[in-house]
Amino acid sequence: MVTTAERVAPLRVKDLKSGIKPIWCPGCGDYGILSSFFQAIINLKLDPAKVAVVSGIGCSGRFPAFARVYGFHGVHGRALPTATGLKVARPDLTVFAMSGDGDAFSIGGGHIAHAARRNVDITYIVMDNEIYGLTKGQPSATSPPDILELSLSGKTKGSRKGMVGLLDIHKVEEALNPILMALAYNASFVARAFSGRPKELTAIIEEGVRHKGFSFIQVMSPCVTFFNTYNHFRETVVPLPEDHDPSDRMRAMALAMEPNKTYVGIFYRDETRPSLEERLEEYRQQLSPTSMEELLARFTR
Amino acid sequence: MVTTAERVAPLRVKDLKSGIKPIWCPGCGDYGILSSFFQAIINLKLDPAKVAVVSGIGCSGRFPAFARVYGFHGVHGRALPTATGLKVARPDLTVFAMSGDGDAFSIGGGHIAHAARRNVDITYIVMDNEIYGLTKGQPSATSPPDILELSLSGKTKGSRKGMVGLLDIHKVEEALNPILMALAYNASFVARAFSGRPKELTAIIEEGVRHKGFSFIQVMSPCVTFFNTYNHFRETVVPLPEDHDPSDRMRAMALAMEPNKTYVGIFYRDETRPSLEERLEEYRQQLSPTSMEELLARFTR
Amino acid sequence: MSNESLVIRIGGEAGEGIVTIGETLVRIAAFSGLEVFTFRTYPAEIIGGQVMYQARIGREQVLSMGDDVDILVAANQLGHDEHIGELRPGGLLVYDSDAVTPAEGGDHLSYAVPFTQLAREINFLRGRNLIVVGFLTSLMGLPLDRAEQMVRRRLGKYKELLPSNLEALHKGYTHHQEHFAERPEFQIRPPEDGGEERLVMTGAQAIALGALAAGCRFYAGYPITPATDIMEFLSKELPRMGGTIIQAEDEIAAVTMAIGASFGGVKAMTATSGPGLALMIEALGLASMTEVPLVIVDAQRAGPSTGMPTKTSQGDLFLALYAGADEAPRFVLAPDSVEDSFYQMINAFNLAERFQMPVILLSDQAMATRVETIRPIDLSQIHQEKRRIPSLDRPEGNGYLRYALTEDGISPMAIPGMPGMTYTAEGLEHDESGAPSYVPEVHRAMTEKRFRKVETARKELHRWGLVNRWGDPQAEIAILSWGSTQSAVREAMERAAKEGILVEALFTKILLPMPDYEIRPFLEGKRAIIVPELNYQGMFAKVIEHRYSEQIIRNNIQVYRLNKYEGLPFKPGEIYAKIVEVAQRLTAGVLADRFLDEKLASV
Amino acid sequence: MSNESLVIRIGGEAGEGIVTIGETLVRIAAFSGLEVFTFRTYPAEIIGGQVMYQARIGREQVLSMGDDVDILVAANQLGHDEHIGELRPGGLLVYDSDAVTPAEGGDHLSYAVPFTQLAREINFLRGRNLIVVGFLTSLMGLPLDRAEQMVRRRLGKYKELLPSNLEALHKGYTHHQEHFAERPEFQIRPPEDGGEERLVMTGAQAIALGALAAGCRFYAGYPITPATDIMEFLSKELPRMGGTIIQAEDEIAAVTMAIGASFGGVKAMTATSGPGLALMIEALGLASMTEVPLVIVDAQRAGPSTGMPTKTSQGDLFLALYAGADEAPRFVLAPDSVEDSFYQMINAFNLAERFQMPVILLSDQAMATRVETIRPIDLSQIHQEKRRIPSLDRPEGNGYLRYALTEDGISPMAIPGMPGMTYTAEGLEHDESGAPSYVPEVHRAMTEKRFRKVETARKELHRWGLVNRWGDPQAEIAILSWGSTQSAVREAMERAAKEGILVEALFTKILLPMPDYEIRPFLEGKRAIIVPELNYQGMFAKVIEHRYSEQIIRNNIQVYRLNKYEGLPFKPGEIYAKIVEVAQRLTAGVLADRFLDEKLASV
Ligand SMILES: Cc1ncc(C[n+]2csc(CCOP(=O)(O)OP(=O)(O)O)c2C)c(N)n1
Ligand SMILES: Cc1ncc(C[n+]2csc(CCOP(=O)(O)OP(=O)(O)O)c2C)c(N)n1
Ligand code: SF4
Ligand code: SF4
Ligand SMILES: [Mg+2]
Ligand SMILES: [Mg+2]
Repeated sequence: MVTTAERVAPLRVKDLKSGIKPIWCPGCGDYGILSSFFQAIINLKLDPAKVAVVSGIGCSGRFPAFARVYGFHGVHGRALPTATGLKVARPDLTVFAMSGDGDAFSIGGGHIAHAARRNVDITYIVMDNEIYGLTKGQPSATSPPDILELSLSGKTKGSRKGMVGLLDIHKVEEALNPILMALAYNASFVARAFSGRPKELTAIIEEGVRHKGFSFIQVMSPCVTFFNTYNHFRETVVPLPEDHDPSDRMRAMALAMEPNKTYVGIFYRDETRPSLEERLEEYRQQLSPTSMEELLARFTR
Repeated sequence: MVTTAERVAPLRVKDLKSGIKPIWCPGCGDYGILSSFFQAIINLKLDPAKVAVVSGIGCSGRFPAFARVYGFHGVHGRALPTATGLKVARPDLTVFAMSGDGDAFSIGGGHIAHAARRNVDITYIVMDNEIYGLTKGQPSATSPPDILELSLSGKTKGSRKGMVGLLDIHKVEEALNPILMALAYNASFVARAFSGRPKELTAIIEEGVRHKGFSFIQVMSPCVTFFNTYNHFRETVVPLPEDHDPSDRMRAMALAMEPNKTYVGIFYRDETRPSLEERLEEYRQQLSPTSMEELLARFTR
Repeated sequence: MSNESLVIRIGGEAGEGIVTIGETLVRIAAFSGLEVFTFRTYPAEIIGGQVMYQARIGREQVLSMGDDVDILVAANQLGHDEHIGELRPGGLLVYDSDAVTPAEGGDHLSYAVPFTQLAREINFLRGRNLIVVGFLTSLMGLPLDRAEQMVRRRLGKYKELLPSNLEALHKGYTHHQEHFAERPEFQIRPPEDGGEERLVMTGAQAIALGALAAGCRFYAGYPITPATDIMEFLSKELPRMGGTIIQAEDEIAAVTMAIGASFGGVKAMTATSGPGLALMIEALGLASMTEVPLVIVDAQRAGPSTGMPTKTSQGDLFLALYAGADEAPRFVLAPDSVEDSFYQMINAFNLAERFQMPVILLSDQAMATRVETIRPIDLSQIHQEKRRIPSLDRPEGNGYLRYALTEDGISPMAIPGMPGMTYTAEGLEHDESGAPSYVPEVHRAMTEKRFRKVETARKELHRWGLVNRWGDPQAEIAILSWGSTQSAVREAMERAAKEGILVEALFTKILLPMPDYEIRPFLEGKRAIIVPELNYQGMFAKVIEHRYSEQIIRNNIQVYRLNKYEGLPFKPGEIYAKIVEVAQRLTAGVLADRFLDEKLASV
Repeated sequence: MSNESLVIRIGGEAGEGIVTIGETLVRIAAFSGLEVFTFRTYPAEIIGGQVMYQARIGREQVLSMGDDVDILVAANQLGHDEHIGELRPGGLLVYDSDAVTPAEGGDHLSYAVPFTQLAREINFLRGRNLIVVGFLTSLMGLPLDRAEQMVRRRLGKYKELLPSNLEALHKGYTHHQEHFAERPEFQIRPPEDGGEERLVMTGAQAIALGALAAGCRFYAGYPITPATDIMEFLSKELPRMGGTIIQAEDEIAAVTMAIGASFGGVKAMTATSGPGLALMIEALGLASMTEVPLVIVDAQRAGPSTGMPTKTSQGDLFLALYAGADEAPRFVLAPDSVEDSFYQMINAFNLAERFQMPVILLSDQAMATRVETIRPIDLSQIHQEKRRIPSLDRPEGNGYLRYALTEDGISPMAIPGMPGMTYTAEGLEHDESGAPSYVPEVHRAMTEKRFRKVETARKELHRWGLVNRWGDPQAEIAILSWGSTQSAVREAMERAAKEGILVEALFTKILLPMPDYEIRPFLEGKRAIIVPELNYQGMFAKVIEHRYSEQIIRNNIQVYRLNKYEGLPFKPGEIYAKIVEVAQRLTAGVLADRFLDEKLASV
């Protein structure tokens, strides 16, 4: 018999591991996100049976299988709508959505604006390695245009393994700025973290979960195999200025646009907006309830 | 015989009409866009046989059939990628893409960021009526949340014909800010116009065509049948401040976020970025040409 | 003496209230105890343009929209010109003498009525529609009090408008009484007792009500003609039933939202038309693989591509049956009437829940938009299938196996929130626990498991009420078909029966898996099968020809395809003509080119 | 005496160079004049994990990957454990004695080789792979100079690495020479003359080269295993040929970009796998409706849903044949070898251009990733179909009719830029000019026009070289199949022939429309058909059973489905076993359950 006692005892990380060994490469940034995720669940004292993680496809998409929570490993690019359906149907659950940068900003790029304008209470973690990992190294919309040169210069070792032709021609395109985009969508919580800084990352995930609304978290998570940006981020990652007021969206945008700096921290947060589920519930309350009998009667002659 | 002489004579609007009568409702804002489009072609002295208009689905999507240029009436939400393929394959053509707000920001919402980061030389006109016209009045991502109240209050007469249930529940969601989004995507030309002000609209279309890169033009184009916003826009539309410097992206964003004002004009323009086609050509030039014979030889033992 | 049924058609400019006239008249008839069945067209223009509204009104159940028109009401010149050819000899033309100049001659009666002028007389121009309704009420011998009641009902809370509206109704009614004689051939008397209990609704409403009755509490959809009516209806009622509706940003979002909700334990659906279903195919495979219950309604329309959104078709059958990346089992249902749409929605949800699989329900533009009178619904008879969930008291240490390999293929499914049952619904191939696995034996076993559910279902099909068979079991001529063709087929068969041509018909409401247990015995003794379908390729005919080829060929049964691809439903006469042709061929011993009609067979 | 062919398999940890060893060895063999055919597996892990690389090397054309393994090279313990069972009795196990403890016993030879230590001896640990290659070169009797040449070629411009690499190669070569005797049963001698002219490439490369040879100058794609190799290859070469490649943001963008480019007059394609093809179905219908030429390659993989991306399948056949909103005609091609992939790509583009229609070409994971030696390609023999364009000198006043109703269904298509020919490619139903029209007769005529193109094509099929038929025309046993099963079938048939069992096979490279003109005569005189397929449902078998049911039943032909759904290609032995079983049944007079094997028939 599975007793509820199991859930009352304080959770340990090992209780949260599913027993399936991650297929990620040794050193992959995604391990850091998994650990911080575990830690955040523990710190937040969540009941794992009331947590659900929905993912898309990619190295990142493998995430849910490794955690002993409810998981849904869906199709490429649709983590957000799947998680939206789940959260709206089951507001009692704590729902995460997980994407890679390809999953989030390319094939799934159309969904973020809508999750943001609905303000559905989901914590959306984009595990951004600036590359397509699982499909072995094509550039993504967040890859720097000079990704091939960067790789060949050895700064970001490993990338020579990638798709050289596609990486080369990638220079004709520019990279997107996900934080700026999330701010333009008016997401009510916008943050960035670095998987190489686990404490901050854990704290930001916790804040994202606490935030009642759509939390967009971009986590820079180096792909050691195809685009090893650890050194780069160790050099460029800095916390947001101390005086940054996260209710100031214009300032947040300005910070998001600053070149050569990878700010981490909470760019923006608006706690005043009700979440989609709250609004839907309010909407239902305002209506007079009905029944099948009543509905059918309306059609009866 | 069709002679080239036909093309040398100065064009008149009637030369540009296809002969197919628009199916739009009398008074629809889209007529204004069609007229300004004709006028822009004339002013720019374009050869109609070298102009192509690609559209999605919606009232707006019917656009190409009414003009005597090459047209492509594709599927819902895919005007941009279709136009991108066309422009890249045929850089000699002047390519327009046309969408409604549903076509552009809902089903097609994932494509704008990518057209922008590629900076493909397309003039993208979003005929934004803040409603789904063709499908008879569902709210769109740019509809105000209180669209049902607005309609019932009679300010925007006609909307009572829409889908009342969907318009009502729309209040749980917020509207998107397309100009801000386009700026966040770093589109190299971002402008707004109002179909009720034809001269400005024509001028902006002309500027959009002249701009060598991705031109995003949001045209407020009232749907007289389902959400008649003529009065609203006549009151709120104002030109951008005279001192606005279109190279100032931060300022453009601030203006895009100003409430209760519908600025029209060119928010942003960056003429320094080469277009996708230019970059692709440059890329090709930098490579050594090859032939089938040479390629096969590489595989020969 | 009254007629058994009458066909009335109203033609004119959209926005002029043609549809309102029709809908009001139909409801007056229905609420008087008559049976109705409607058909309408949509203009190409967004507003304006020509429309026609046709209603068949009968004393007994009305089977179809009928063939010829008994009464044509022309509100404008085009309304006259476009439809006069379909007025039957001896029929009646009623036209607005202020707007229409009727053609000379013609083997029919004509009433010139100055509707517009009558409206002017009462200083209520917008009242013209009700004047027409009043006129027709009298003409057709419908009870005035019912008409008044209907006007009241339609105005609802706008009580201040009542006097002027009633005046308009009476104006028309009296005008007929005073200027025209009573003509029994254009009358249809409601039964004295007010008729049996009936509901009056469209196919889209029947689908929405069926979903609610089945326990659906989540809907996500993206607008598309002709499926939007379902969403609009549910947007009002689902929240009142405690459920949720979301207008998604596209069809892929809509279907994945429904999958997410269903994974969460809430019965969920989406509805769309062909182009949207095409976009949902990837997610359909996901539901198949993760074994999440899902209901997708497809109100088919004419295509390909955007095609003709307001025209009907049965051309999505192959898409529904066969589309998927690799092999993604599903069920496909197709109601054959408005009434049946209600019940098949319940089957759809029950099949989805029982087998944890996606179910596609195929309706079509004509059936979703038409109004029909249907028999009362006994809610107490409706069964709501419960999801099979794992038992909470399983032996300690025994991990929960979400995808346990069971005999019937169905594995108990935990709902998030259940303690100790966490698992990942996995879109990769997986072992019993749900862990990704690419082991050849696992893929083989799981493929067989997923298909085993279909076989389990096949064994249970007879319990689900999925076949509609009628006519003379001794008949040598059979009609085998699906979906909305039923109405025209039924009526054509009645005509044939009157001529002494025996026909038996079978409509299956389940297309995947096929109900062999019904079709095999049905085919015994038949010499010819007619398969009427609203598509070019004869999709259902191909399914039949393949699945029952052995029986068909051994018994030398001739298969006659009857394909219409004009965007319009069948008329009974078209089916009837085919029955007659086949009967003559059988007598004369002339055979059909059974399988390889080169023109039609494209695979 | 040398063997006719040898199967060598290398098993070990990915990233340890297993694939590099295999690819190098294969190229040494091929460049020495031998023929090769490879097969490999992919690990579940992103890096690391177990892989195996298998090469069949022969003196004559190698038909398939073979059954049993002659030489197993185990680089680590798992590499030994997982594969030792497939080593044939009398085979040879070569293992790294520093890493592997072989199982006791077993009916095979074992060579313990301290590869890791040898590498240490030359102070070049990363040279271990080349030591293995050197060892195998000697073992198999391959020419050392060819091996040296290959090392040079592979290093390319990194000349400074040459000495150490060559040292490693020699180290392995010498180690074999010094410690082991020459064993002819593991040798395969290249032909003295260096063999005939051959090309060595993967299926993906053949597809990409075929596209370029056909004149394709635009590619848009979204990464997906196993189709990405095509895109990666083209990303390097298409720009050098003056063409364009775009990595799109998703599959819908990819296919609509290709449609846009093709509308602009440039031959365009995309490539994907099942999940991506599912997303492209709406746009496929658009190409059908607007009549824009389009080529889509689908490298099939195991599903449903994300499934097993690195495993093979033939399960997208129904998706390719039947998926579309309403009726969207298309062509479906399926090459049956790496070599054929090149030629069918040319057919694909030519069909697309000639008929202004979408063409789907079905390859699969196994065929796209394997390396084969193929015959030289004579570019001068390759025909590039030109698009039919309207004549510029048409009589004044005669408007250009983009969708003119012609006899063969094909209407001249203007290219943007042509003066006086402006038209709109219309996704709504349209009249001849392209203007939207919902008139019933127009829809009927246009539907027939679109399908008429398929019928025109059907009449021309014999000119396109779309059927591969071999074996004994007198045989009573037939094999009918498609795609990559060809290799195993061909080899199984050779074995059967040796045993005196006569079999004839037909592989069609066109699946829509079916080449009746070939298949009907082929079926004459046959008593049994075996249909081997890599899917559960027997998709092609269903197509065959339906289309030729009359002939099959009248002639009492038995249809035997042979379905494998494990993510792996057929082995010749599996096909051979079925041939033997069928031959025995025929002799014994035991019949197959032809059509209605309940387990397999799911429609
Ligand atoms: C519809 C579809 N298209 C393409 C793919 C192939 N695919 C798998 S993962 C992936 C992208 C991986 O990149 P990203 O989202 O950045 O995740 P990462 O692997 O880097 O974590 C792609 C294109 C797929 N599985 N499904
Ligand atoms: C795949 C697909 N989904 C849905 C539809 C139905 N549809 C046609 S137009 C339209 C939206 C119209 O709104 P908008 O894009 O704003 O254009 P408007 O009519 O307002 O100009 C929709 C949902 C479709 N044609 N195809
Ligand atoms: S390929 Fe990159 S992203 Fe994927 S697991 Fe390896 S290191 Fe991580
Ligand atoms: S419905 Fe609205 S957008 Fe469409 S044509 Fe009419 S007024 Fe214009
Ligand atoms: Mg990534
Ligand atoms: Mg709109």
